[in-house]
Amino acid sequence: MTSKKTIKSAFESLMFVWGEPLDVKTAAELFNISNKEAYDYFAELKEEYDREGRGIRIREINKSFQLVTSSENVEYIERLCTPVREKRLSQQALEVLAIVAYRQPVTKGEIEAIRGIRCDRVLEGLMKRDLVQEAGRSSAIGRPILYGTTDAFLKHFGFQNLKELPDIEDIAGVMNLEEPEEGVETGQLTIEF
Amino acid sequence: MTSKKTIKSAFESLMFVWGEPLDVKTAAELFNISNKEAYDYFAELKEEYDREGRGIRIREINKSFQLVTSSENVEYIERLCTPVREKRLSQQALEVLAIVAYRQPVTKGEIEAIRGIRCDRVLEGLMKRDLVQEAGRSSAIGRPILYGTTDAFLKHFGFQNLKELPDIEDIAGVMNLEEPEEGVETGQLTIEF
Amino acid sequence: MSYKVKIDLFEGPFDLLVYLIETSEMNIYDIQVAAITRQYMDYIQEMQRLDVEVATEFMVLAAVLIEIKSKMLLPRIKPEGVAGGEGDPRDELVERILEYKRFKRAAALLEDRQEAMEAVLEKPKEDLSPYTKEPDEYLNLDIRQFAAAFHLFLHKRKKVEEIRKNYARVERQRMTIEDRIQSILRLFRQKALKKITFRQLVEEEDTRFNRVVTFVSLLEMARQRVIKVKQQETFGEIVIGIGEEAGEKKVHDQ
Repeated sequence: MTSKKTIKSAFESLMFVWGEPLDVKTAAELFNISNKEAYDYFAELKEEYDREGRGIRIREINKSFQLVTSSENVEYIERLCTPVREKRLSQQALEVLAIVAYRQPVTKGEIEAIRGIRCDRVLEGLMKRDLVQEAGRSSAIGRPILYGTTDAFLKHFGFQNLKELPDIEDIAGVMNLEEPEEGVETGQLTIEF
Repeated sequence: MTSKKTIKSAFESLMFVWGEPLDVKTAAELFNISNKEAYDYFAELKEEYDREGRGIRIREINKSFQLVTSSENVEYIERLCTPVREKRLSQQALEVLAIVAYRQPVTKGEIEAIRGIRCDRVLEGLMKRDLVQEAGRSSAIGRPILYGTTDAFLKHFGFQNLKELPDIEDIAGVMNLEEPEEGVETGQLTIEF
Repeated sequence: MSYKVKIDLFEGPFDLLVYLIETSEMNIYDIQVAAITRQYMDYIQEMQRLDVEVATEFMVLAAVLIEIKSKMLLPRIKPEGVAGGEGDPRDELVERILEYKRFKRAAALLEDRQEAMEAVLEKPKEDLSPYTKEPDEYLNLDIRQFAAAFHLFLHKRKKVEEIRKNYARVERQRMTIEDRIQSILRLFRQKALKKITFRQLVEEEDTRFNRVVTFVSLLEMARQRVIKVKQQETFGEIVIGIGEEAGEKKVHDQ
């Protein structure tokens, strides 16, 4: 027989790793207790979290329980997620921009195939910033839109034309970059093949 | 001026959404409080969670704090689901990592002298897993690269900081050996084979 | 041999040496060099006999052991007036073994910690997008960042090229039988052809996939009597002519 304290502690751990609402019935089965008992433990926990004014709360959704943040703290979370300081173009955006610059004209499908990750929003953002523009249609089936860089892009880097882009093979030398280690995650970059 | 209770509650919310270790400095900036103050709040929270035997705990990794499950509940979690875990390190990786951890900053040559065998590939693997990083250059001839451990190393092994590394200098005791007669220095060795 | 152990059990020459010393229960401060050297050499020979590649590092330590063994045979000379003299030829070896064992022990400690930490689980980051108020992204990129981003991508350039190739192929392969039927009909109409040979049609296509599509399309067209197919002799030229039903088949002009 597992003690109430142990079960309640376990429920916290379970909700934490589960993420999604955790079904009371599932939880009850794990400990071989009745649904009623399991429900009561969850409800007690929820009540404790509320009473103590914790930053993490428990939400009940149709006989399931889930850990969520306290709604009072939304403002702080927003502050954390949106730094006031100037935010730089994300690594993701940089990478898509680089692919467009060197591969242009290029379809979205090709960019996505190269990066293994969808890029609709990133591409949209780059177009909004006038760094990337549509550059006709591919003759491939479906005639997908081709993308290329803009004059603003050239101007930003002080290039006269695209031929001035650093040579692909030379880029490491020119920029004096260290060879990146495979698999190392640099910030938000996720190149997956 | 935000109250202590509010800030602590906010810290819980922030750690929850962030998932990864949350830097004390970042948290302090959000509330315009000193790093020391922020650190103390995190430490208090951590202590509370431990004292109450919660299913969620707070762990410290080099002035960052992160929510994790209580290790006691792993059995229950595994009844619910199979958590995704990092791959364990091989014996040789552990040996090289141990030398880096205790001798840092250390050159590859020094590691190889201790183990009597090359370690390029092992070291590369450890860097890929972000457990070891470059830590400058030695002033010795050829200015070889120095290596040190990362925060991910601390996290992987559950250390708050490097000071928590267990003592290995009293190895003689560990190995049930007689302490050698005086005059034998076990510290610095420079024997070339 | 009394110790048939696999080579890959040992991380290096010191690992092997420590194993041998420990299994023969020798005092580390009084290593019987002759005995241990013999065991070490036996072991290496056994590995070689089994065709296991022996790293040169193992041979280096073998040489060191042999050297110490030979020094042990010489009487130790303590020049008068010089305190201590040359010392025990085994000293350096003992030091190195102790040093190695120290880290072997540290590795074991880390291994235990690693296992213990598997009981501690993190949660993934929440989806932060609801909290990100219109990301105030402002363009502040410099050429280094830009190049770095591209460099990462280049790092896997070969793979990228492969993907690109595959990707292009996938696109081209999307030619369907419907499409091909239309294009064949168009060919007849536009050039006001009466006949065309199978070879001519197929030669237009550059991939095997498209040739197969062409062939299947022709079969389908023949079945629908849109075309007539004639072959004068076995393996001879297949001649395709327009069939009775061709007029009813709608031909879309692009």
